[in-house]
Amino acid sequence: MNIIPLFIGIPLGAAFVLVLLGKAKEVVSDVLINVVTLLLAIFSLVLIVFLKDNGVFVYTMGRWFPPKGINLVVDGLSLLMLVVINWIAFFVTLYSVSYMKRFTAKARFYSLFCLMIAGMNGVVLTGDFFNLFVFLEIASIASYALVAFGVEAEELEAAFKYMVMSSIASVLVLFSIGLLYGLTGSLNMADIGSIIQGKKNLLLSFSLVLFLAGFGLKAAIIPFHAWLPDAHPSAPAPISAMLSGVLIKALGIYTITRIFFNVYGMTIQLTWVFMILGIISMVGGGILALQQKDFKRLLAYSSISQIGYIMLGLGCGNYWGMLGALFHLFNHATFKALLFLNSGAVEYSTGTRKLEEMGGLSKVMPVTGATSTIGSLSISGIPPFNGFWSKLFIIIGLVQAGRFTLAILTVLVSVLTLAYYLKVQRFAFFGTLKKKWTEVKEVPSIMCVSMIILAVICIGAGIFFYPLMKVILEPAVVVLQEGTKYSSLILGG
Amino acid sequence: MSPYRARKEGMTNIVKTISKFVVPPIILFGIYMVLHGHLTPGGGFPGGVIMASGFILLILSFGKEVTLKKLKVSTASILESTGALIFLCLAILGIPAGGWFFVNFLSKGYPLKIISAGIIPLANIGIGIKVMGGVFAVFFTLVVFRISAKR
Amino acid sequence: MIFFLSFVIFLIGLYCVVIKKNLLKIVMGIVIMEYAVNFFLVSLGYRKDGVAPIVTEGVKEAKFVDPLPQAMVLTAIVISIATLAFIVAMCIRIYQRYHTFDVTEIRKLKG
Amino acid sequence: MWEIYALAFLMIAGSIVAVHTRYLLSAVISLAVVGLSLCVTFLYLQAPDCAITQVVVEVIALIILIRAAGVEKDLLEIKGKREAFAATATFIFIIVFAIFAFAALTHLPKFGYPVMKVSSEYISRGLEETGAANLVTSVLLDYRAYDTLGEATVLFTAILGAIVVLREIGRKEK
Repeated sequence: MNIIPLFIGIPLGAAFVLVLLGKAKEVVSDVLINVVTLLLAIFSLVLIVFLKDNGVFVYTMGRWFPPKGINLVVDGLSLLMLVVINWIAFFVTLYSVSYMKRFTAKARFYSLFCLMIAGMNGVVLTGDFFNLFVFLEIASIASYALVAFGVEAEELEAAFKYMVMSSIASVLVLFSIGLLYGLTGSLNMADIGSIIQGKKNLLLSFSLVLFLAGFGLKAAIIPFHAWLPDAHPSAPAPISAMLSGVLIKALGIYTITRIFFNVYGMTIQLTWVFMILGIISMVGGGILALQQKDFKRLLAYSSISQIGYIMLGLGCGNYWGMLGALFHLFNHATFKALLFLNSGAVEYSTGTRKLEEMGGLSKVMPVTGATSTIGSLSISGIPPFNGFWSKLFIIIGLVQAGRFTLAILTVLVSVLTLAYYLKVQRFAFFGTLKKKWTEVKEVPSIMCVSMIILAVICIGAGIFFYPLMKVILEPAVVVLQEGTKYSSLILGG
Repeated sequence: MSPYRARKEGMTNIVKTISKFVVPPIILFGIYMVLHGHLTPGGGFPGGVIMASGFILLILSFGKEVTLKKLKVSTASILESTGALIFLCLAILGIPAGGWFFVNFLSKGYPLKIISAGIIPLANIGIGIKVMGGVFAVFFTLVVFRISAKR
Repeated sequence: MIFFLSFVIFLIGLYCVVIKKNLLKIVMGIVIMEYAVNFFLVSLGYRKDGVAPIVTEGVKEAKFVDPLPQAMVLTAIVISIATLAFIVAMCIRIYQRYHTFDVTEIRKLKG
Repeated sequence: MWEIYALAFLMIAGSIVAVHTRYLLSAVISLAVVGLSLCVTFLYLQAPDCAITQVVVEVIALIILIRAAGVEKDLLEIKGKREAFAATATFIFIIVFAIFAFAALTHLPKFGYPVMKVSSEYISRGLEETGAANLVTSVLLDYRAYDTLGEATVLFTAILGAIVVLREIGRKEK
């Protein structure tokens, strides 16, 4: 399976080459980056076909078998993340061909973007703790630089806040890895999993707390969320889409899931922790989002709320809950990326992000208006869009686990979500067109194309949710259900 | 008087004279450290930083104009990318040569000699070039920015 | 005991990051935390009466200390200097925009 | 052995000074004291590679930090309003955290007797398998070379990021 290391090799190579191309014409770097992301996206689909028969692939780096060397693991969960990361990245690069014309140093932007993709792919693929840390840092540092890309005062401030929080998170994670190494003498996830299986001492719970704090900071679960509402709106729109849609899931949710389910093994107490964090994020994010007047800030708070849904679903611990959580992860990546791209399109044409200043924009910007309506409806869980099914699955999971109050709360938060997205629609796209916006034009067609494709995915995933579920979601759920059998699977095969 | 020393930019004559003698050995020591990374403590990263710190000493003592004649920032930036590409190519060459990413595909040679350990010295050279270029470029950018911010 | 001492340094760094109001002090807090972690990792690999893990002509069967944490620390040091360079670049840029290092005055964002 | 303890206490003292001193430049210099004592500690812990890297990095970091501190004309620290409540809360949180941590850290193997599950293989077979006499290099560039690729990329990313952040104009004029 020699295509697995290419998920890291290609974007890294492209990043190094793009810096060399800094002086060349813009078209060259535009074409190069789109080819690279398209290639990665196609590779991720190829992997689905290969993985269908095998279940799990292990790739050892440099022929040193674990625990001696580093291994890359592709199983259902990694594959789901790979598909999400690389496809969203492709749409975002397509969009930024036009959008980033407003900024200087486009080639360097693409280079940083490639590094971020490489970092996320590395995090998702690796089977080794220290390697996880290294790629975590690549993705994080690239994202700090991308948040500050416009170098205006607010962007720098937001990026600094993000950077300080995230650096603390990285140090906590490294400390925890050190603790595990001291205890077991190994760095491989599967190996550590087999050593600590069944053991219980204070040291392990301490390292667990450090991991939860560290990755929780990266995922912006509510007690650790302070950086997100500043950082995500300040970034250029394609980056906001990438950060909110993919990065917090690849660095936060995926790592938490992998470590808690597959290395430590879930216990009753841990499911409670997941649920409590999930509820706080879900309700808190929703309430805070309702008060926002800035389009992108509202979307950022809504991301916190939706991350809460995912955590809650994972905390159910049964088939439907986990399926709903993973499906919601997929869906949130598509519609949140779509909505951020919409907000970017509005900003591109009108130059404002304040909801009160907009109005009636769907008359002059029909594509943006229509796609944002689709995005809003699907994030609030209206059938037949995809958000409905994932929320339904989470609610079924909660009911099966016997938590009726939580199920009702979830429905209520869903109504809340609908409320604040209706607010967006009413203020920005419907209503009377203000005089100063009559001259506004629709954004360039290449930006429209990527928004339209994302909107089509939102509808398509809603209608054809069953084949989607069978092909890429069920293998991922199986990985979670296997739990700590992970280590014997990896070390044995 | 040499033309470099006559300039007003930079520090005093004492510093300039001493750094004129010290900079070449520093860079040479950096190269030594890169090449002997697989035998003695050290390696690509510290060696590269030492080489870069030779140039940083030039910036601090002679000012930026003189240093730019020795090493341009664009050259440093190209060096950085090239070094990184060398390392990545060594990694990818492992696939055709040995079947896996990052296989040490060259012969191991006699231990404890300078030409031994397969791709490790080559990788060290790549890292050394990369780190030198990178550290120099970032330091230069920081210095130049500070001056223009005062304006 | 050594582990406790390294953890104390870690906590001092954490305190500095959380309490201090100066951008550069926050940066220094992060640097102190990274020092503490590096110290902790290397001390994890120390063996009593061990020697550095370098094979020379004379000693081939010596009692070497653990090389893996040292390799980890080398990587971690490089990452910390990289982060430091970037973070200082941000600080200088913020200073240029706001003309202060005071966190309480750098408040253009609401909420 | 006692040297390591002495250096550890020196590092604690240095970091407390760095946190509490009013002058930014003295804070930077005390930070350098911490870093250089860490370097000497690495030597006592039989880690010459780390010591070399630490010392070169420390010098560069010192120069960079002094540059940053030199931007401000008067190097005094800004005296923010004392938020007594926040300080107390943080302090209590840190103490609770510390007690928990100290209880947890006793479960680690004793200092000087590591587990060395994987490393014993590196030590016994490293020279013949990789050909590098320096075992740290053999781990760094052969057994775990992929990490080093990541490390080089982190450096590349940070430098690129610094150059991007420091460019003069971010947005083109409309």
